[in-house]
Amino acid sequence: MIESLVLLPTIAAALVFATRSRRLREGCLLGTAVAHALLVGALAASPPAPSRRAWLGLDPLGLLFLVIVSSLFLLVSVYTVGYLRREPEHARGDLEEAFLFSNEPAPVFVACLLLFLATMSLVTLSRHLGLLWIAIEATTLASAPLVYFHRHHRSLEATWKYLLVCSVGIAFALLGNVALVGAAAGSVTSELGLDELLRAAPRLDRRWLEAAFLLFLVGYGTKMGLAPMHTWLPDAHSEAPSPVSALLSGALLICAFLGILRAQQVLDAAGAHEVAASALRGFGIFSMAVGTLFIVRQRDFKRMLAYSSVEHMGIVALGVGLGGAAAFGAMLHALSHAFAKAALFLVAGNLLARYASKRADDVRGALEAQPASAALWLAGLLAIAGVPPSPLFLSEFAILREALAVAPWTAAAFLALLAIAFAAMLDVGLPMALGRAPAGISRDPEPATALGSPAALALLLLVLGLALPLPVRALLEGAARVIGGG
Amino acid sequence: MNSLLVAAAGLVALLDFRLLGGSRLVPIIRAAALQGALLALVSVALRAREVELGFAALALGSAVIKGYLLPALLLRALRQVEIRREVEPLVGYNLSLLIGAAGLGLSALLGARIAANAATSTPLLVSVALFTMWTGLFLIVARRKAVTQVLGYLVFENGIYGFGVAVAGESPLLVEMGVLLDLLVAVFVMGIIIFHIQRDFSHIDVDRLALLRDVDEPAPPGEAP
Amino acid sequence: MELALALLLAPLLAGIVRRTKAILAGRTGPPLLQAYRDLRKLLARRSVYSRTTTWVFRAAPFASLAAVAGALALTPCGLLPAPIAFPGDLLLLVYLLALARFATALAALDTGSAFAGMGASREMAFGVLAELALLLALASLVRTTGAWSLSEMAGQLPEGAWGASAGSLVLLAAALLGILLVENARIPFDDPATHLELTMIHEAMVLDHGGPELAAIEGGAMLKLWLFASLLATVIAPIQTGAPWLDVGAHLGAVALVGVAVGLIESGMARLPLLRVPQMLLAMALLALLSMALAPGGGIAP
Amino acid sequence: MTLFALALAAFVAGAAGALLAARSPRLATGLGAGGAVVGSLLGLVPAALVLSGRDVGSVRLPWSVPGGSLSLAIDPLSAFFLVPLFAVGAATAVYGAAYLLPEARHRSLGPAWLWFDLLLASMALVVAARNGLLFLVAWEAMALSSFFLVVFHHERDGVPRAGWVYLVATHLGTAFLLVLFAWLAGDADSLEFADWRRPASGASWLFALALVGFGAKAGFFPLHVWLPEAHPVAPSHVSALLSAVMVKLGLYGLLRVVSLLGGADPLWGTALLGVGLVSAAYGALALLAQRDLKRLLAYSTVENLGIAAVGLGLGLRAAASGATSLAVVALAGALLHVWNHALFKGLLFLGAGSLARGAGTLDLERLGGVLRRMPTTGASLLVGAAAICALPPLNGFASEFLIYLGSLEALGTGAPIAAHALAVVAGLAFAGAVAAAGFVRAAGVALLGEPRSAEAAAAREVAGPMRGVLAVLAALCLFLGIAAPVALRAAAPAIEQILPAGAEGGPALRAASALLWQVAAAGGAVAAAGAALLWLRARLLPAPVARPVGTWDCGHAAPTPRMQYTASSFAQPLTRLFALVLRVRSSAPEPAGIAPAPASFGTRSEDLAAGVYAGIFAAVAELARRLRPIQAGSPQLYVLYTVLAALALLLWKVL
Repeated sequence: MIESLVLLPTIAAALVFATRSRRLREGCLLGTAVAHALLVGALAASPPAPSRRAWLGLDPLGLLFLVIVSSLFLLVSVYTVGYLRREPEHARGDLEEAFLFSNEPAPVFVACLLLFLATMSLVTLSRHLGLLWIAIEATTLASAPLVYFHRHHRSLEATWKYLLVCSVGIAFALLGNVALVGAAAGSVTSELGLDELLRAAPRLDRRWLEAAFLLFLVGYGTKMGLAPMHTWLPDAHSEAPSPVSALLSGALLICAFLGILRAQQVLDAAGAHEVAASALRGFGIFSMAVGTLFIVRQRDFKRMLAYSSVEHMGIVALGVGLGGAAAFGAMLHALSHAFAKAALFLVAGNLLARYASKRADDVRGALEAQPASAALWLAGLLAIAGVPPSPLFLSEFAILREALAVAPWTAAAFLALLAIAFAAMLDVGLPMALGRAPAGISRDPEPATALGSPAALALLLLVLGLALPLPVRALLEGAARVIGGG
Repeated sequence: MNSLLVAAAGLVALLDFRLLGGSRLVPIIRAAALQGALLALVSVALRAREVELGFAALALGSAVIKGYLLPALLLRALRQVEIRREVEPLVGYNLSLLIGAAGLGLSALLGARIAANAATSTPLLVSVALFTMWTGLFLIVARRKAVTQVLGYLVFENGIYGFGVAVAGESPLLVEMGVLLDLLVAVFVMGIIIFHIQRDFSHIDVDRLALLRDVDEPAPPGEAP
Repeated sequence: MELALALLLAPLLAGIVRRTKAILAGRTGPPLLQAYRDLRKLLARRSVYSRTTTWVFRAAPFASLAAVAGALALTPCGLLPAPIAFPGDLLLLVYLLALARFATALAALDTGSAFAGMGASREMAFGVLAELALLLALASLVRTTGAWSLSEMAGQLPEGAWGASAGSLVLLAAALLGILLVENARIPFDDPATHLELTMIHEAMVLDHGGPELAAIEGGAMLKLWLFASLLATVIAPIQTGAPWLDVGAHLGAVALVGVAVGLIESGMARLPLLRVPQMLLAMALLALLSMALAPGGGIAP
Repeated sequence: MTLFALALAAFVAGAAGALLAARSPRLATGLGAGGAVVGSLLGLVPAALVLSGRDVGSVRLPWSVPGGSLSLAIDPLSAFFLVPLFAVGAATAVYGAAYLLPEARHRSLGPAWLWFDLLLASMALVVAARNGLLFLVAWEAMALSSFFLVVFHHERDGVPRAGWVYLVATHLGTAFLLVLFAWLAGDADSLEFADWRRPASGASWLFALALVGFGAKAGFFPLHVWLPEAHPVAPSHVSALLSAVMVKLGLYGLLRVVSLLGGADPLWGTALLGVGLVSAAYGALALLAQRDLKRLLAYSTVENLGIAAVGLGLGLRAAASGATSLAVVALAGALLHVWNHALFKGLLFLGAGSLARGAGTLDLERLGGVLRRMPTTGASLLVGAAAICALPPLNGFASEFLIYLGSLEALGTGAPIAAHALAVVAGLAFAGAVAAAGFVRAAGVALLGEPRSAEAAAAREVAGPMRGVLAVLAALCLFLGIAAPVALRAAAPAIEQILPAGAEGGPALRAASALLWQVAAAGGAVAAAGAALLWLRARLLPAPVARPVGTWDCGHAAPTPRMQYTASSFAQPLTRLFALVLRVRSSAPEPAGIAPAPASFGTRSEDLAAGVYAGIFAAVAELARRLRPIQAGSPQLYVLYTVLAALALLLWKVL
C-alpha cells in the first residue's frame, strides 16, 4: 500500500516524459496528485500496522509530513496546470535584463515535479536512515530542473548554488550516517534501521551518536535552510517558478527537517536529549535572527518570502528543541507555515505575472490592479506574521509558553525577532497591496486557476486557526509524541 | 595484506596532494577517479576473510562507477566547455599544498583519536579518509571552476566512503547502491548545468556567479549574451 | 450673600481701583460710581453685529456673565458660608471661570478679526498658567485648612490657621494677588486702559462687542475682580468677631483695601513685556507650591 | 448570555451579509450597518442588566485549540465597558451608513462593513472573554479588523505608511501581552482566567507587562505614536469608534489584570499615575500644535486616556494603602471618564467627519465660518469641545471633578499619598487648561470667523442621519453632565470589583453621588441663569442694529479672510513656551532680491516619541544592511559556511 505512494508518481513521471500530449500530461499530473492525496487520506484514516524491520513504514511523524506534502502538492499542481498554460512556450524577453529565454519543455518540468513528489513521499516513509539519505538527496536532484524552469542565467546560477551547496551539505549527513554506524558497531546488525536503532539506542556509543546527530543537523539543516547553511535558499526560491517555490518552501524544507528529527529520535532514546535540544535551540534562534535581518528592507519580494522561510524553519527547530508543549507547537507551525508560505508564493507568482517585476518597489496598488490576489497576499502576510486567526499564532504562542518556562532569555529573543520580522515583512509587503497601481498595469480580472489554490490554502489556514479540527489535532499530537513532546 | 592496505592508503593520500597541486583539469579528474576506485578496492581488501558475493560485486561496481563512469561524465563536460586548466585559483597551488600538509597533520592526530574510539580500528585509513574529506572541501572552497567544484564534491564523497569503510565496515547493499546512484545522477546533472553555465556566461568561474545576492549596491550586469 | 453684594458693589470696586490710580497720577479721575453709569449707558444702546458673527458671538457674553455669577455663588462672603457649598466646590469655581474664558475667547474668534484672535490666543495661553496657579493656590488652602469646600475653608482660617502656618498663608496671599492681577487683565500683565491693539489682551478680545453685550462683558469683568478680591480678602483678613454683620463689614473693608492695593500696584509698576508674562505666572504657581510645602503636617509627606 | 451571543451573531451575520452583498452598495450598507445596530441594541440589554445588579450567567464551551475554551462572562467591569461599546457602536454605524455611501462610487463598501461588524464583535469578545487564548485571539482580531478599516482609503498618500505604523504598534503591544498571558498560564498551567492567581513573586513584572501591552492600545505616552497616524487617515466613523471605544479596552485590560492579580501594589498605582500624567500633559500640548483636526483629536485621546489613567492610578494607589473612600472617588472619576470620553470623542470625530464631507477639508488653516454654513454640525461640535474641556455643566466636568476631588481629599486629610495628589492636581490643571486652549483654537478657527478657503466657503450641511447622530450625542453629553450620578451608580459595582476584597466602597460612593447632584444643580443653575440673561436681553433691552456690517478692522483697507488669526499663530504663545517638548520646527525662507517672491512661514511639530522609534528602526535596518555581505553570492563562500558550521558543532560537543 504505502509503496504505491512512491511508485505511482514515478510511473506517472515516466508516462509524462514519454508523451507529448498536453492533455495527457495535465491529466497525469492532476490524477496523480488526487490519487496520492486520496491514498494519504486513507492511510491517515486507518494507519497501517507498523511492521518491524521494514524499510518503509508510516509512523505518526511521517504521516504528518506526508499529509503536508500530499495536500500541498495537490493544490500546487492545480495551480501549476494553469501556470503552465499561461507561460508562453516560445522565447521571450527577460523581465530584468534584455535578452531572450525560453522555458524548459513542459514534459521535463512535469515529470520532474512528479519525481519530486515521489522522492518527498519516500522521505516521509523511510524507516531506514540510509534510505532516508538517498531520498533526501534525490529530492535535490529531482527539484534542480524545476528551479531551472526559466532557462535564463539567473535561474541557472540559482540552480548551481542549490545543487552544489545542498549536495555538499547533505554529504555531511552521509558522514553522519557513517558515524551512526560507528556508534552502533557491534551492537546492532542492520545498523541504520530506525526501529533497530531506537531499540538499541541505550547501548549505542554516546560520542559517536552525538557526532552523528550534529552531522545530520549540518547536513539536513543545509537542505532545511537553517542559518548559516541556508545560503542557497533565497536564490533558489526567488528564481524558481512560483509553484516550485511554494513546494520547496512548504514541503521540501520540512522533509529535510524530518531527517534531523529521525536522528533526534535516536538521541532521545539513547538519553542524550540535551545535546539535540540545545543544538536545535541554538540553530533555531540563529536562523530566526538571520532570516529576520535579511527580511528588513528586502527589495525582492520573493527573496523576502525565502528569508521568511529561513526564519520559520528556525522557529520550528526552536520549538522542537524546547520540547514539551513547544514540540506540538513546532508541528503545528510546520503544517501552517507550509500552507501559508505556499499560498504566499503562489500569490507572488500572480503579482509577478502582472507587474513583471520582483522588486517590491515596483509593485504598488495591487488591491486596485488585482484585488483578489492582493487580498490573498495581505491575508498570507498577516497569517505568516502570526496574527490571529492564523494557526501560526497558536503555534508561536505554544512555543512561547514553553520557552518562558524553560529558557526565559530564549523567549525574549524569540519574541523580539518575531516582532522585527513582523514589522519588516509588512514594511515590504503592505505597500505592495495598498496605494495606487502604476499606470499601464492591467486591471483585468484574474483567471480562476491562479486564485483557487491560494484561496483554498487561506481557507485551510482559517479553519486551522479558528478551530483546530480534532483529527488534525490528533495528528499533530501523535507527531509531537514521537519527538518527545507532550 | 596489511602492507598492501598501507600502500593503498598512502597512495590515496598522495593523490590528494596531486589534486591540491594540480592545475590541469584532466589529470586531476583522473586522479580523483583513481582514488575512488582504490578506496572501493580497499573495502574489499579489508573484508578479505569473509567476502560475500554481493559485497564484492558492489565494491567492484563502485570501483567502476567511481573510477570510470563519473570521470567520464566530468571529462565530457570538460570537452563541451573547452576548458583545460584552473587558472588563478582563489588559493595558489603552493599555498594549497602547504594547507594540505597541515590538513594531513591534523587528520593524523584526529584519526588516531577517532580510531581509538571506534570498534574497527585502522587508524591509518581513518586519517587518510579525513584528509581526503579535507581535500575535497578545500577544492570546493578554494577553486574557481565549476568542474573543480564537482571534483571536490567527488573527493569529499570519496573521503566519506573511505571513512565509512574504516569505521563501519559494511552497510546494506541497497543503501550503498542508492548512494552511488545519487552520486551518479548528481554528477550528471551538475555536468549539464556546467554546460549551460558555459553557454550562458561564457565562463564557468563560479565565484563570478554572483548576480543573486543581498548586497545593497546593484549587482554588476551579467556578461550574458 | 456674596453674590448679592458683588452684584451691587462690584462696579464700585472697579471705581475704587480707577480712583486710586487717578489720585496717584495726580488726576481727579472719574467719580466712584462712574462704572454704574457706564453699564447703564451700554445697556440702553443698540448693538452692532458684524456679518461674520454667529449666535456664539451674541450668547457668549451672557454665558460668561452667568458663569462668573455662578462662581460668585460659591464664594464665601468672608467667613459667612456661600449659598452653595459642598466639598470640591472650589473645582466648580475654577471651571466656571474657565467656562467664562472659553466663551469670551470663542466670541472673539467669531468676529474673524485678527486682533480679537490675537487677544484670544494670549488670553488662553496665559489662562493655562493662571489656572494652574489658581488651582495650586486653592489646593494649598485645602492642605492648610484640611477642608475641601471654600466656605468650610474660610471657616477654618481664623482658628489657628494663621497661627499655625502663617508663612504658608503669606505666600499664598502673594500668589492669589498675582492671580488676581492676571485674571483681571491688570498691570503688570495687561493694561485695561490701553488703546494700542497689538499690546492688548483682554480688551482686544472684546473690540467688536457693543451695547448690552459689552455691558455683560464689563459687568462680568467687574464681578470677576470682586471674586478674586473677596477670596484674597478672606485669606488675609479672616476676621471673626461673633457678630455676622460686623464680619461682613470687615470683609467689605478688606475687599475695598484690596481694590486700593490693586490701584497702587497698577500705578507703581510698568507693564511686563509679553514674553515675560509666563515667567511671572510660573512664579505664582511656584509660590502656591511653596506655600503648600510650608503648610502644616511638615510639608508634603512622601 | 443568550442575548450577548445573539448580539455577536448579529454582528457576524451583518459582516457576512455585507460581504456577500458587496456588489450593491445600498444593500451592503443596510446589512452591515443593520447588523451593527441590531447587535449593539441586543448587546446593551445584558450589559445594562449586569450594571443594575442582575446576573446574566456565563458560558464555557470547548474549543479544540490547545489550552483554549470559549468561555465568556459579563461581570460589572465587563458590562461597564460594554455599554459605551454598544452605544457608540450603534451611533457610528448609523452615521457611517450615511457617511460611506458617497464612497460607493469609488469602491465596494462590502469589506468596509465586514470589518466594521467584525471589529464590534471582536471588541465585545475581548471584554467578555474569560480564557487567555480567546482573549488574545479576539484582541488581535480587533487590531486586524480596525487595521483594515484604517486603510480604507489605502490609495491616498501616506495611508499605507500609517497603516503599517498602526499595525506594528498594536502588534508590538500584543507581544507584551503574549508574555504576560504565557507567564500567567505557565504558573497556573491553564489559560482560564478563573484559574489564574497572583504568583508568589514577580507580580510587579506582570503588571509592567500589562502596562506596556495594554498601554500601547490605550495610547499612553510614549506608546501613543500610532494614534496620530491612524486616526487622520481612517474614515471618521471608524476613528470615532477606535478612539471612543477601542483605546478604552486598553484600560479594561489593565483593570482586568489588576483584578485577576487580586488588587494592586502601591507601586503599580504610582506607575500608572505617572504614565497618565505624562500622557495627559503631552497629549494636551501636542494637540495644541496640530493643524489636522483629526490628528488634533488623536492627541486629545492621548490626553484623555492619560486623565483616566491618572484617576485609576490614584485610585489603585489609594486602595493599596487602605484609603478606601479616596480610592472610590478617584476610580469612579476614571470610570466615568471612560463613558464621558466615549461620548464626546465620538461626537467630535463624527463631527470632524461631517466637516470633511461638508467643508471638504480637515486642515484648520483652510476651515473657518463653518458654523454659519453647517449649523447643526457646528453647534454639536461646540458642545463637544466644551465637554472635552470639562466645562460645567457638561459631562466632562463630572468625571474630572471626581478625580480632582480624590486628590483634594488626599491633600486635605494628610494621607500618605499627598505627593501623588499634588502631582495629580497640578498635572490635571495644566493638561486641562492647555487642552482648553487647544479646543478653543480648534473650534474657534474651524467653525467661527470667515472661511479661509474656497472649500470652506462652499461648505454645505451634511445628510440628516449624520446630523441626527451628532445632535443625539451632544444631547447625551449634556444629559450625562447633569445625570452623572446615574452613571456613577452604573459604575459602582465595577468599582467594588476593582477594590481589594473587604474594602467597603458604599458610603464613599453614596457621598460622591450626592456631591455630583450638587454639582449638577449648580451647573444647571448657571446654565439656566445664562439662558435667562439671554432671554432678558432679548425681551427687555434694545434690539440690535439690523444693518449688517463688517467686523471692525482698525481701519485697514480691504481686509481678507486670510488676515484672520491663523491656527498656528493662535497656538504660538504656548508652542513657543513648550518648543522643547513639541519639537517645533519653523520654516521661513528669507525673502531675497529687490522684488521678493511671495514668502511663506510655516511651523510644524514633530512627535517626541516617534523620533525615538524611527531611530530604533533605522538602527535595525543599518544592522541588517551591514549583514548583507554574508549573502555575497559566491558558492565557495556558502560551502565554507557549511563546513565551518560543521566544524564548530563538532568542536563544541565531540572533539
